[in-house]
Amino acid sequence: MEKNLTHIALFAALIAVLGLVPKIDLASGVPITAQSLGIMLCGTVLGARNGAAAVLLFLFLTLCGLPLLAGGRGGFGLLASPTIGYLIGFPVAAFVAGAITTHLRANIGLASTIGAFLGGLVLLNGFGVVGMSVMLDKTLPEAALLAAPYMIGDTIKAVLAGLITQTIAAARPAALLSRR
Amino acid sequence: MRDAPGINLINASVTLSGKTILHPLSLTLTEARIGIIGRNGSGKTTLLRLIAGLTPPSTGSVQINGLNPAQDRKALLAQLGILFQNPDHQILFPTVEEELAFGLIQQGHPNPAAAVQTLLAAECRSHWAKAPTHTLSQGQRHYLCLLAVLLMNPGTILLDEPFAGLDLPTKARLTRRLAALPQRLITITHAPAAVALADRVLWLDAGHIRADGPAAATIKAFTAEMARLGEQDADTHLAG
Amino acid sequence: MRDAPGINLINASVTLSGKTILHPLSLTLTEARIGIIGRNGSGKTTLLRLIAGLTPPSTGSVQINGLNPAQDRKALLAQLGILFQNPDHQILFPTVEEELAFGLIQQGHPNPAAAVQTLLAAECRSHWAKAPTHTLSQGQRHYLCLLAVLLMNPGTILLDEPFAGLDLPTKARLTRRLAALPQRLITITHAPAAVALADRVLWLDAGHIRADGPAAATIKAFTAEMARLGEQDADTHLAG
Amino acid sequence: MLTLTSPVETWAHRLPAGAKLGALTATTVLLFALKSPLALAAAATLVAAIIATGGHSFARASLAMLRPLLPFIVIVALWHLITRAPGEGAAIVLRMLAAVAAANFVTMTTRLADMIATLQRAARPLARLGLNPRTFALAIALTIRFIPVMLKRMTTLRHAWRARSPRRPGWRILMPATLAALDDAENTAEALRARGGTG
Ligand SMILES: Nc1ncnc2c1ncn2[C@@H]1O[C@H](COP(=O)(O)OP(=O)(O)OP(=O)(O)O)[C@@H](O)[C@H]1O
Ligand SMILES: Nc1ncnc2c1ncn2[C@@H]1O[C@H](COP(=O)(O)OP(=O)(O)OP(=O)(O)O)[C@@H](O)[C@H]1O
Ligand SMILES: O=C(O)CCCC[C@@H]1SC[C@@H]2NC(=O)N[C@@H]21
Ligand SMILES: [Mg+2]
Ligand SMILES: [Mg+2]
Repeated sequence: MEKNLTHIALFAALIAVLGLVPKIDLASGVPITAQSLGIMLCGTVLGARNGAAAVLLFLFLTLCGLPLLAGGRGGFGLLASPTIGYLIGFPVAAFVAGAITTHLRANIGLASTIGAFLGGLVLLNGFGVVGMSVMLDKTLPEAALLAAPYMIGDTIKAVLAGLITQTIAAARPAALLSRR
Repeated sequence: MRDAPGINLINASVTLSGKTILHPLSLTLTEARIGIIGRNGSGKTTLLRLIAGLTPPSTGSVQINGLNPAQDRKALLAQLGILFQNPDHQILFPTVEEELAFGLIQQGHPNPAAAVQTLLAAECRSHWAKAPTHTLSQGQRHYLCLLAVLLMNPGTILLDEPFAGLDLPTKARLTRRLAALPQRLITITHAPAAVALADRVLWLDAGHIRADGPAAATIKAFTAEMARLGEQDADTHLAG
Repeated sequence: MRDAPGINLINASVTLSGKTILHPLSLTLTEARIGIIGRNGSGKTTLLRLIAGLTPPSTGSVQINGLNPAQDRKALLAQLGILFQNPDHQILFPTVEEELAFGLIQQGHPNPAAAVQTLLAAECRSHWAKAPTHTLSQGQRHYLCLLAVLLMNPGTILLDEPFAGLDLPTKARLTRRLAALPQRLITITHAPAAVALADRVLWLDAGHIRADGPAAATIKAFTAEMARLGEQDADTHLAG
Repeated sequence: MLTLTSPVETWAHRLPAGAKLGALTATTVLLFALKSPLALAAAATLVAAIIATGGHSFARASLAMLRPLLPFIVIVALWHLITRAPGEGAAIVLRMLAAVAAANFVTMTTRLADMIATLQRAARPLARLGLNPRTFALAIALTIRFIPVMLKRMTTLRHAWRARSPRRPGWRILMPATLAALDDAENTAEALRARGGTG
């Protein structure tokens, strides 16, 4: 119980810390950010429920006014901004990445890479595209065009998430809540 | 001044989060055995980090054998080794042998694995090689950090509370071993007994040098003051 | 047996990663001042964790005043406080006052904030209240942890190397303060001087109780053995 | 920790957080109901006027917080100029600006502790779903503590690396940092158990 709580808090903090890695601004206004790596890790390391809880905790603090999103952003304005689709997708992506890591019958490195890829890349960008299409009043294919540039970076992040999860499985098996 | 041997601080001070932790210090440290004593929070660790180039001076400058420790990392590696106060702040790798081999690999040692094995065998701790570092006891981790520093054989070794967590036999053995080393040793401690045999002892008090001289004199003054403070029920001045 | 006062270990052992760290122990601890001494890696911290219910016994059982420490956390709160060996492993909160208040809030104290202020004022450290815990020096953090435990006023206090990082005046003051406490104190240390005044001292050696009795006798035997080992150049047996 | 609350005290700082959040919700619903560019322009002007009551430096800080929207505005403007529907484009941009600026106004005039307390109260019905308010408060405090702890941990590990290596660790610090962070969480869990646990 205590362990779930501290690990959830730790990973919420991890997403915030990854927000300090300088982001790259694209013309679309949605940055390329290391924070989506944090979202993936929440799922692959903590599992579906705890991973989603960590992301929700992070979002709660951000909305409350802590400048924890990449570039030092935060506050209620985010709810009306075009990246809202991504923000809504964050906890769902972590949940799915975690569920796949837990239930896929493969070695941990592979399972978590697949989980990170499907949850943190496919699903998350899906949410993001829908969000942009609603907020900017564009059709889905038009909005999808805006999300295309993230694919390369997100693929690298999914592989990295798999590697880190595998390292944890080897060096601190007890900390891998997604596989217990 | 440029190529002066030893450690030179020229008006060096450290300010962190707006608080001056070390007031401008000018020091030339050339003795073989140097002790730095002081109370908790007096700035001992900050001074070590300043000397090691890990905290840049807010004013003034620091030189180790004429080198700038913050910049010439590569040249410095052969000159300066550090034992950190908290083993958790020093250990980088999951197993003992990786931790010990790391410094040797960085120095370009021809056969790090063999050197590590030899060391562990000499310490009767060959069974440690594959042990996970995070399951070692606190004292064991501390000792591991010390072995890692000694293995790299640097010209000057900075030791931050080297004996704090070690048991008596290990401490006795280590004291003999350190005494036999040809290197310059700078030992930081709040327990003056650990530096009783030093050539020179500095007493750091709230970021100032309060005394600097032969071990016997500095330690005597320090111990008297500590005993006086210990009599009181609480700090009357605002320590830390 | 169920409601026996004091700490009862009944054939309790601890095995971690396939290695037996503590061999089956049967102990009844009821004295007011108890010391546990032993070398690095002898299992002192593991014994503390076992008593505190943080590590479950692999065999046998543990009872604190008739309670199972692994389960009745809330009930245990009034009975048992722990000072961890490494302050970084104990501090939970971003600021000093939050850290101190937490235990009181857990105990349902009516006015934690006021109690914290009173304590800090009595310690002449009111200026610590808003200080971020991570900027305190190591010794200062250690002291903070101790204050947090004392504030909760538990019936038994387990202290793991309480003096290891503290300077002499703080140590002297703390020793007086601890001596005056009505509670049961169990002090774990590798430095026998710290428990010279205890009613009972146990010597832990490689997971076994090697001696158990009045302080003077145990400490004498321990010190002699430590001196003997210190003469040797390395451990001949496989310590830890 | 730095928050987005403005150090410039305005009248709105003294209003209760709950009232401000209620007003913000109503404003946002209204903004999304409005379709005409003219009505939206009026609404945006009103929001700007409210922000202006905070004074010069407050208004400049508000403006700075809108900067991340700039790329979106450029894209929408270009798009609607190409498709020859400038009215629709103006409506989208004005709605976005007004809604975000109004929300930022609430954030900037509410202290973090008040905001957390208010939202926690609003979330109280969730207790029935198993979200214990005390556990939630603890999780928030722990997260806020872990951020500097993790940063400091990265620094100490980087220093540990530099003390024994001529090269900077770069990404290689990630592995020891991850493991150290997990150890920190593990130790924190025990410290928590030692002081009565959660709940
Ligand atoms: N980043 C920081 N910001 C503010 N104050 C700091 C920071 N780092 C250290 N300090 C303060 O600087 C003072 C000196 O700290 P330092 O760690 O050098 O003490 P020390 O002499 O090594 O003490 P100890 O014997 O307890 O290890 C302390 O009062 C500490 O609170
Ligand atoms: N999880 C674990 N897995 C394997 N071995 C462990 C584990 N935890 C502790 N140990 C081993 O158990 C032994 C006892 O450790 P413990 O921390 O109890 O020692 P200690 O007496 O407190 O030592 P110190 O004085 O150095 O603090 C050590 O040899 C340690 O390596
Ligand atoms: O900071 C925000 O407001 C949300 C940014 C979301 C960025 C998304 S996450 C998935 C995709 N990959 C990236 O690198 N950026 C986008
Ligand atoms: Mg120090
Ligand atoms: Mg121990």
